Amino acid sequence: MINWKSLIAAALFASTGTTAAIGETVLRLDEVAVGELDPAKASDYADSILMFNVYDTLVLPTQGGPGHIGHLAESWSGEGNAYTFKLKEGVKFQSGNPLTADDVVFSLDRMKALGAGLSYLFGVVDSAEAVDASTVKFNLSSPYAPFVASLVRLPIVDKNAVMDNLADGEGDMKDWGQEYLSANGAGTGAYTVSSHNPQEETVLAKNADYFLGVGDAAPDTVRLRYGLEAATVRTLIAQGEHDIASQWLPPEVVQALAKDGAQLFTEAGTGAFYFKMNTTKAPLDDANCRLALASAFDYSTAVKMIAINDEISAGSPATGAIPVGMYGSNDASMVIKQDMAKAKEYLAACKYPAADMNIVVSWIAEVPLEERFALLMQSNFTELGIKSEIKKMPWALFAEQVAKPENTPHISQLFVNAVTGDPDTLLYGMYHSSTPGTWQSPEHLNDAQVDEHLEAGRTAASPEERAAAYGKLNARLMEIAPTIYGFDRQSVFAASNRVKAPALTDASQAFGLDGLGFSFRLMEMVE
Amino acid sequence: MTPVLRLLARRLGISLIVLIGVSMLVFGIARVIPGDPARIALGPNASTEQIAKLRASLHLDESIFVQYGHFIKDLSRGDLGISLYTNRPVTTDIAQFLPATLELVLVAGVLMIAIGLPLGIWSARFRGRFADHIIRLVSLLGVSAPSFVWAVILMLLFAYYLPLFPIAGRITDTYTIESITGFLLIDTLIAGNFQAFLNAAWHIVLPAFALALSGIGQAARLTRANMIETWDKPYIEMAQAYGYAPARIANRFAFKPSMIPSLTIIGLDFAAMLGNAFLVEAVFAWPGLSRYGVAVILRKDLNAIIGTVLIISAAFLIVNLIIDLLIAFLNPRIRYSQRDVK
Amino acid sequence: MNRTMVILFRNPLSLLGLLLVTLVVVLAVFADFIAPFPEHRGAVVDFVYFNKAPTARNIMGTDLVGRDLFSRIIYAYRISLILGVVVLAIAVPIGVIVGLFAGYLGGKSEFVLMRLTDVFLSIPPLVLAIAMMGVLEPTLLNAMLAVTAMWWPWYARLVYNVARSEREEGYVLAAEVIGASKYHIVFREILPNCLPAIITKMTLDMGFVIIIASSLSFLGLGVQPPTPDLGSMVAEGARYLPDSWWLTVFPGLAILIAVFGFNLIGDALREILGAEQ
Amino acid sequence: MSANRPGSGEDTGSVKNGSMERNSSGALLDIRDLHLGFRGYTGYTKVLHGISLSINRGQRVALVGESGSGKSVTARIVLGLLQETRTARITGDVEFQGNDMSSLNASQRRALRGTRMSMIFQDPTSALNPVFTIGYQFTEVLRRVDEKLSKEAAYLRAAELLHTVSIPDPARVLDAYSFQLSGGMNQRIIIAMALANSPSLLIADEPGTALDVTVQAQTLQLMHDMVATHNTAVLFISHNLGVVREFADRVYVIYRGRIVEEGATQSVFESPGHAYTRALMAAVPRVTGGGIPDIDDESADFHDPCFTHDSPIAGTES
Repeated sequence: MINWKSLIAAALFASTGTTAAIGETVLRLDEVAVGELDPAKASDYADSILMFNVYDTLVLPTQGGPGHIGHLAESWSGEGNAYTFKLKEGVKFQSGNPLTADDVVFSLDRMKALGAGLSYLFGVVDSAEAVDASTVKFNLSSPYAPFVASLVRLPIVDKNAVMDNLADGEGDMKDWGQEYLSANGAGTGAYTVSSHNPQEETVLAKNADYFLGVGDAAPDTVRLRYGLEAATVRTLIAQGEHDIASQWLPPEVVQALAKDGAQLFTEAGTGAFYFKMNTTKAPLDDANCRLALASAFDYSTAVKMIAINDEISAGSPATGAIPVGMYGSNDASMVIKQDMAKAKEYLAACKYPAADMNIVVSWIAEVPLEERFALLMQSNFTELGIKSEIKKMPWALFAEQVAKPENTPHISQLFVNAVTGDPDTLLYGMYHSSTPGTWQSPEHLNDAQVDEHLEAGRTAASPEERAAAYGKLNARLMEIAPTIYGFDRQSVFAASNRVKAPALTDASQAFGLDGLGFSFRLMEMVE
Repeated sequence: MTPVLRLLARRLGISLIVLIGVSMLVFGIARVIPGDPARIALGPNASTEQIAKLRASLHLDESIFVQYGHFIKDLSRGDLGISLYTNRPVTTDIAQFLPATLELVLVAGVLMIAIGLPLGIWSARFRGRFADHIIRLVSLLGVSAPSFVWAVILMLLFAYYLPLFPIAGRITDTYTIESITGFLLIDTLIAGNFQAFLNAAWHIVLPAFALALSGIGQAARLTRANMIETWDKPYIEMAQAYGYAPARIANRFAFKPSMIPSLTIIGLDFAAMLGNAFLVEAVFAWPGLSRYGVAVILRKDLNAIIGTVLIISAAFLIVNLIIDLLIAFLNPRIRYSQRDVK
Repeated sequence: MNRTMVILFRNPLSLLGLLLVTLVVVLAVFADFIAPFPEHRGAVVDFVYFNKAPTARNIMGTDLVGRDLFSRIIYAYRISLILGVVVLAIAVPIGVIVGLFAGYLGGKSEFVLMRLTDVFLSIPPLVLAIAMMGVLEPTLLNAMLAVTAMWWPWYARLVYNVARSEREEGYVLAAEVIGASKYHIVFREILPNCLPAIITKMTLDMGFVIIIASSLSFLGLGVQPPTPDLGSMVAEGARYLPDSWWLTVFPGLAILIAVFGFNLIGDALREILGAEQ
Repeated sequence: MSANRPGSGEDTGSVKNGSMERNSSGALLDIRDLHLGFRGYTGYTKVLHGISLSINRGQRVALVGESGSGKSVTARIVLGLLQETRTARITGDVEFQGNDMSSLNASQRRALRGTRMSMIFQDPTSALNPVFTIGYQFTEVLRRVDEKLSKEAAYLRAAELLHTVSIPDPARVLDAYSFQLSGGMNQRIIIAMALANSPSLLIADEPGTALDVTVQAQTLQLMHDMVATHNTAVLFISHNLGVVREFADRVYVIYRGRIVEEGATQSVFESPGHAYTRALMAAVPRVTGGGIPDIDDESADFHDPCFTHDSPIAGTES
C-alpha cells in the first residue's frame, strides 16, 4: 500500500524537479500581507524586514547590549537640539550612485512630507542640512533623548534614483517617488528587490556590492511570502519547502512544528501585550472599575496559552506597564497575579453597579490568538458578575475607530513594541495626553502626572535620570490602571533546520529591535 | 444568422444596462461603509491635514451623485483609482490577480463539464439501476457542501495524509515563467517549459476539484433530469424505432436537445464559481482576485472593492453572454426564430 | 398531500433525507437538553481540556479554549436553521411579489422590475453578500440581510417565468373576461400555480442558505464568536490542520449532513410535485 | 374459419385457436399467443392476454381498438422495443420473416429496425428531432443500411426520396428543421424516411392523428400509394374505423388486450360480429363512397361495449 503511494508521489514530484542553479540558496519565509516596500511608509513587521534589508540606516542598535553603533554613519556628535553625523566613505547605492549627505536630507524630508509609517518619530526634528558631501546636521525643536535611537527608523533613500522616477503629483516633488518606491528598491542594503507583489511575495537577491560585504553562507535569494495560512506554513516547513514562519503562527502550530524537529527563533523584549481600556467610556472612566478588571484577569493562564514548550514561550509574565529590561521596569520576580478578592473590593468601590455593565472586548481579526484572550477575559469577568461581549475587528477598521473615544471599544488588545527599542517610543505614544486616538492609545488617557513623567523621560540627559522618570511612570500607571498589562512579549518563529540566524538565537547577538534580527546578511544557509 | 446578431446586440445592450446598475449598486454599497476611508488608508498616525487632503482628492466631501459622476468619468478612461490597501492602481492589482482566478475557474469549469455531463448522461441512460443510484447520491453529496469544506477535505486527504499534491500556490517557485497571458498553464507552454507546465497543472488539481465538485454534481443532476425529460419525447422513440445504438441515441439524439435547458443553469453555476473561488483561494493560498477581494473588503478599500466587484460581475455577464450564444448555436429555434429571442 | 407523504416515506433516499433533517432539527431545538456542555456555546474557557482529540468525554474533541465541539455544533445548527428560515421568510415573499407583478402586468413595470432583478443576478451571489457584509457590521441580523438581498431575485425570476406563461393561459383569460381584479388574478389564479415550484425550491434553498451563510462566516463576515457557527468553526480549525483535524472535519461534516438532508427532501418533493403538475 | 365469429369473453380461446390453425408459412409477421405484463410498485399488471395476428407480404392489416386496449404495445413488441424494458414480461411467439424475435438478442433486434421494419408515429412534428436538420436525420436513416454512404450521396438520395412524396423543393426542406415546416410536410418526410430503406414491414401508429383532417387524408393517401409501390406490408394501428376501412385489407379488433374480432375489412364492416366492434362502428359516422371521412375524435370509451351484452367481458386482471 505504501508502495503505490510513494510511486505516485515520486512520479508527481519528478515532474517538479527544481530548475534552480545548483548551489544557489533560497530562504523562504512569510509574513502577514501586505508588504510595504516604500521605506517611508514602513510600519509593521513585514515592512520592517524589507526596510532593514533593502535600506540601511545611519546607526544600528548594538548587538547584545545597550546603545548604538554607526552603520552608514562613521561617527556622530551632539546633544540637546543638534546632532551632526559623518557618513562612511565609499558607500554606494544599489544603483551605483554614491551615498551623500543630500540623500540623508532627502530621506528625512520625504519621510516628513509623506507623513506615513513611523514619520511621527521625527516630529521633533525641524530640519536636516548637508554640511558637506559626507556630513549631515539635524536640528531639533527641543531636546529629545532618544533621537539617536529613533534614527534606526530613518532608512536612507537614493535621492537621484527617486528624482529620476517621479510620477504625477502636486507640487515640485510630484509624488515623491511613491509609485516608484512602492515597487522598486533604492537603498544601499545587502539585498536588492527582484520582484515585489505586496499581496503575494517579494523576492530579494543578494547585493554583491554591499559596503560591509555579505557572507557566502547568507541566502542568495530570499522569498518573503505574504498571507500564508498557518496550516500551509506548518506543512510547507514539515515538507522542507519553507524556512521561517511568521511570529503570528498560533502556539499550537508552533508546538506541532517544534515536536517535528523545527527549531525556534526568538526575538525578545521591546514590547508587551496589552489589554487597553477606554478611560473615557463608562464604566471604565472610573479607575476602581479598571482596577477590578485588571485584578480579575487570569494572567497565569494567559501566559500558559502562549507557551510553546517548557523553555520557550511567546511571552513572560508582566511586572508592570514597562517590559522587564527597559528603563523603569520592575524586577522580573514582581509578577502581576489574578486576585479575585481584590477585584471584588475594587468593584465595590466603583461608582457603577456591576449589573449594569456590558464590557465590549475587541480583538484584531488578523491575530486569531486574541480571540482566545477575549474569551478568557470574558469568563474572568463573568466570574466577577460583569457581562461582556466579544467583537472582532479587522485591523484597518480598528485603527480608524480608535480615532474617536466614543467609537473605541471598552477593551482593545494590542501588541505594542518600542519601534526604536527606546521606552519613549513605547510609552509616549500610548499614554501622553497629546497623542490620544491612535492605534497605540485606545485608552485616551489624560493624566497630568503621566504626562509629566513622560516628558521627563524623553528630555532627561543621563540614563539614570531617565530610569528614575520611567520608574515613577510605571508606578503611576499601575495605580490608575489604564491598561491590563497582559504579558511581556517575545516573538517566536518556527524555522527549518536549513537556516542559522544568530541574531535570533543567541542573546549576545540580538539587536533588541523588532525585525532587525531578520537581516538576511547575518543568516546562514546550511545545506 | 441575423437573428443571432440581433440576439447578440440585445444581450449586449441588456448586459450594459445591468453593468451600469451593478456599478451604481456597488458604488452605493461602498459609499455607505461606516468609517472614513481616508483615515483607514493613511493609517493610524496620519495627521488631520493629510486626511483632509486625501478626502478632497477622493471627492469624499461631495455629494454621492457627484462622486458617482467622477467615478464613471474615471472608469471610462479605464481608471479605477488607487487601491488604498496596496497603494497601486486598482487596475494593476486586478490585472495581476484576475488571471489566476480565471485560470482556476476555467479549469474547474472544464472539470464540471467533462465530468458532470457524462455522469448525467450515464445516470439517465441507466435510470433506476445501480449506477444511476450511485451517481445521483454522489452528485447530490457534491452539491451539499460549500466549496471550502471540499477544499479542506481534499487538502486533508490528498495533501496531508497522502501527500500527492501541493498544498499551496500555483507553481513551485523555482520556476521563473514570464507572464504573458497570466495563465500559467498557457505561459509555461509558450515558454516551452513542459516541466513547468506539469508543475502548474499539478498545483491546480486540488483547488480546481474543490471548486468544481458542487458544479459537477449540479451538472450531472441537471443533465440527468433533462435527459430523462427528453427521453420521453417521441423523437427519441422514433430514433429507437430506427434501431440506432442506445449509446448513440443518448450521446447524440437525446443529449443535444437536453443540453439546451441545462446550459443556462450550467452557465450560472460556472459563474457562481467566480464567487466560490473566494472560498477555495483562501484555503489553497491561491494568489487570485478573490483573496484580494476579501482583503480589500476587510480593509474597506473602496476603489478596490468597487473594481473587484465590477470586474467579477463583468466576467459573470460575459460568461452568460457566451452561454446565450452557445444556446443559440445549439438551438435552431432561437437561430431561426423571427420574433422574440429572449 | 397524503400521497406526497407516502412517497416520501417509501423512497429510501427521501426517508434518509427526512431522517437527517429531523436529526438536525431535533438537535437544534433541544440543544439545551442534548448538548453535554450547554454553557460551551458561549465564552467559556477550560484550559484543562483544550485542543483535545475526540474522547468519551468530548465525542468530537474540544476547541482551542477547551469547549466541547459537539455541543457547539449543535448550537451552531440552531443558528443555521434560524438564519435559513428567516432568510427564506423574507426573501420568498419579496421575490414572489416582484415576479408575479412583473410577469403578470408586463409593460414598463416588467422591464424595470426584471432589469433590477437582473442587476442582482449579475453579481455572483456570494460576491454580493460578501460586498454587503464588508459594509455592514458582522452580526447574525446583517448576515441574514445580506443573504436575503442575494436570494429574492431567484424567486422573482422563477415566479416571473411561471407568471408570464400563465398570463396566456385560459383560466387567467377567463378570469379577466369575467372582470376579476388584477390582485385577484395574481394572487388567486396565478400564485397557486407557482406554489409547487416555490415549495420545492424553498426546501432545496434551505440547504443553500446554510451553505452561503457558512461561507460568509468562513470568510469572517458572518456570525461572530463566541456564537457558534459552522463556517467560522471550519475557518478557525483550518489553521490547525492537519494536527487538530477534528476542529475542521466535524463542523464540515455537520454542514454536509444538514444540507444533504434538505437536498434529499427537496429532490423528492421536486419529483412528486413536478409529476403532479 | 369464419371471419365473423360472435365474440364473447369465453370465446377468446377459439380466436386463438383460429389463428393457430391458419397456415403461417407465408406470413411476413406472425404473432401467436402474445402475453404482456408489467411489474410495478403496485404489483403485476397484465396488458395483453394472448394476441395472435398475422400479416402477409405486402398486406395492409389494421389493428383497431380504443386507447389502452393494447394496440400500441403490440406494435412496440413487434419492433422489439418493449423487450428492452426491464419491467415488461413478454411470452408468446413473434415471428418476423421466419425469425423468432425472442431468440434474437437486443442488438440483433435493433439491426432489423430501420432496415427491414420501420415505424410512423402519431405526430410527425414531434417525432422529428428539433435540433437536427431534416437532412441530417434523413441521411442518418439512409446510413442504417449503408454505413459507408457518403454525405453527398446520402443527401442526393434523400432529396430524391422527398421528391417521390411530392415535396416540391427537397433541398430547402433538407436544410430546414422540423419546426419550420408544416405538419403535412413533416408527415411526408416521415413517410419518405420510413420507406427509404424499403422495409418489408411498416408499422403506422395512428399516423397523422395530430394533423388537420384534410392533411391527414392526403398523407394517408400518399402512404397508401407509397406502400403499394414498395410492396411493403403495413400494420396500421388506429381507433378510427373510418380510416381503417379506407386503408386496410384486413382488420383485427382488439379490446382490453384480446383480439375480439378479425377478418377481411369488407366483411367485418358489413357484419360486425362482436358487440365491441359494433359499438366502435356506432361511434363513427358511416361513410359511403370514396375519400376519407371526417375524423371523430370522440373515444369509444364513452360507449360501454357491455351495454348490449349480458356477460361482461373480462377486464384487466391484476
